[in-house]
Amino acid sequence: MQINVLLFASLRDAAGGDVIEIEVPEFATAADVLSELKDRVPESATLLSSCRVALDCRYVSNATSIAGAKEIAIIPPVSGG
Amino acid sequence: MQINVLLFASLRDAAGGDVIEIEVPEFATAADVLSELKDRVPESATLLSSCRVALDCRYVSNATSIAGAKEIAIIPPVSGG
Amino acid sequence: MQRRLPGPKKLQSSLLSVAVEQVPKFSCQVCLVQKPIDIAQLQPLISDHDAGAHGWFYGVTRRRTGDKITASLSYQAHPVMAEKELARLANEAANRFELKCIVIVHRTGEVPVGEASIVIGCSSPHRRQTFAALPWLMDEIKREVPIWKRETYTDGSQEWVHPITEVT
Amino acid sequence: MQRRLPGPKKLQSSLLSVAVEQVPKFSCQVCLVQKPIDIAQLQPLISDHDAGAHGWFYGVTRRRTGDKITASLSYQAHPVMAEKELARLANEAANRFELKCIVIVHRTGEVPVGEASIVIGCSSPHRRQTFAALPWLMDEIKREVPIWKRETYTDGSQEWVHPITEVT
Repeated sequence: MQINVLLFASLRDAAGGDVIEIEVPEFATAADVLSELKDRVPESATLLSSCRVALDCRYVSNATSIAGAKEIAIIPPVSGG
Repeated sequence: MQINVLLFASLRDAAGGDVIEIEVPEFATAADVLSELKDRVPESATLLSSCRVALDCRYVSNATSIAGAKEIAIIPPVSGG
Repeated sequence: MQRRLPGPKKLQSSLLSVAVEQVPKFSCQVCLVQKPIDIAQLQPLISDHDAGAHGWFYGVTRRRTGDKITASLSYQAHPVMAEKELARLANEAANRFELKCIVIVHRTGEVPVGEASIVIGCSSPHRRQTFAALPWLMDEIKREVPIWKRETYTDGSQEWVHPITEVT
Repeated sequence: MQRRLPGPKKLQSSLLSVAVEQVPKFSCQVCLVQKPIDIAQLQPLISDHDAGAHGWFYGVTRRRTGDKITASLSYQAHPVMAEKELARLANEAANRFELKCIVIVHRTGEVPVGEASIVIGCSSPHRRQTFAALPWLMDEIKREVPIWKRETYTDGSQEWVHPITEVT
């Protein structure tokens, strides 16, 4: 299925946009999303290994299913403060 | 010899003034000053055991001679901040 | 501008037998802003007659990092999630350190040298609680809140800062 | 109102072989005041382009101490010695924690509930230094600086506070 994924910071710059549409299996997990993004944005593969996934503004583990999520965001290591 | 000693906080209240004139031996130490004050302000004897002496705005040990000091102050346990 | 959060729900539900007036009360307010943080406006937000200790931390854009000279910083956020995470951390700090009030403001967009990107204020009955809460909050914010910093150096180069951490 | 102190003399004399521009520089300002502490006026005193962390602590008259309700506090000082001790501690903190700037203001006389008796601000390149300096300074000030607090409770009773400590 097709899903939209929100991107931030250097990942957004590398992908050239704040959202990317990707194709994932029907029962995809957060790990599947990261894996597909490594293929689509290969120059960010290393960074993606350090990214977390947030579903509807909550961090989830890589094993979590994305089913039912209204918003999927990739959170690179943060540097606020 | 006669010396003037500065008093503060509850010691000042007990002595009824911010300075007290006391008589001490010629080669008196800080300990001698505290000792004489215990006689002169007996209701503060316990507090005086916890007081430090400052000569010219510096804390000194009880064994220090007061000779040459321009100002002698008794510093009860402090509670600023 | 401020987001006023509900009280400590977890505490309330686990202390049902306690009279309502004995449940600890605190005020938590967090927000993101896109202009200079108005510090004077924040002061009254942490006042409480039973709080003898008020502490503030300001994170300010620094000119020098190692050998490099910073011209400016720019912060990008996932704004909704960032405010949610700030609110979660503020509530956790209030519970953990028995704070009376807490306010956290993070600025996004360009933050020139000498200006604050983050301001945290909190108040507590005694100073130990405030002194423990502020470093804890800064550590957590730098680990959990989806906000990113981009350095622009005086040589014109730019880089996003992504401290490499273990994925949880 | 402010007392600007000389640089770190001890460091300078023990580092004579170091070029002058490498000697750490910092700004220390301390004073006693007899009216409300003007916090807005103090903010610029700790600004420094290489200080990414600014921390402030306010000690505020609290309404409740244990079961007693405080109507007001009054502070008495040995003013000359108190400023000397504050300056000594400020300089020691600046050296010990590598601070860029430090300011300490202590109010004397009556300090009503909700108003600050002491304000300490400091700045440093990174936040760890500021977070370490503030609690250290408060502990030292409460031990060393000749200032005394008198509680006036709502029942009209008054007492000087003299925490019993070992005599050094």
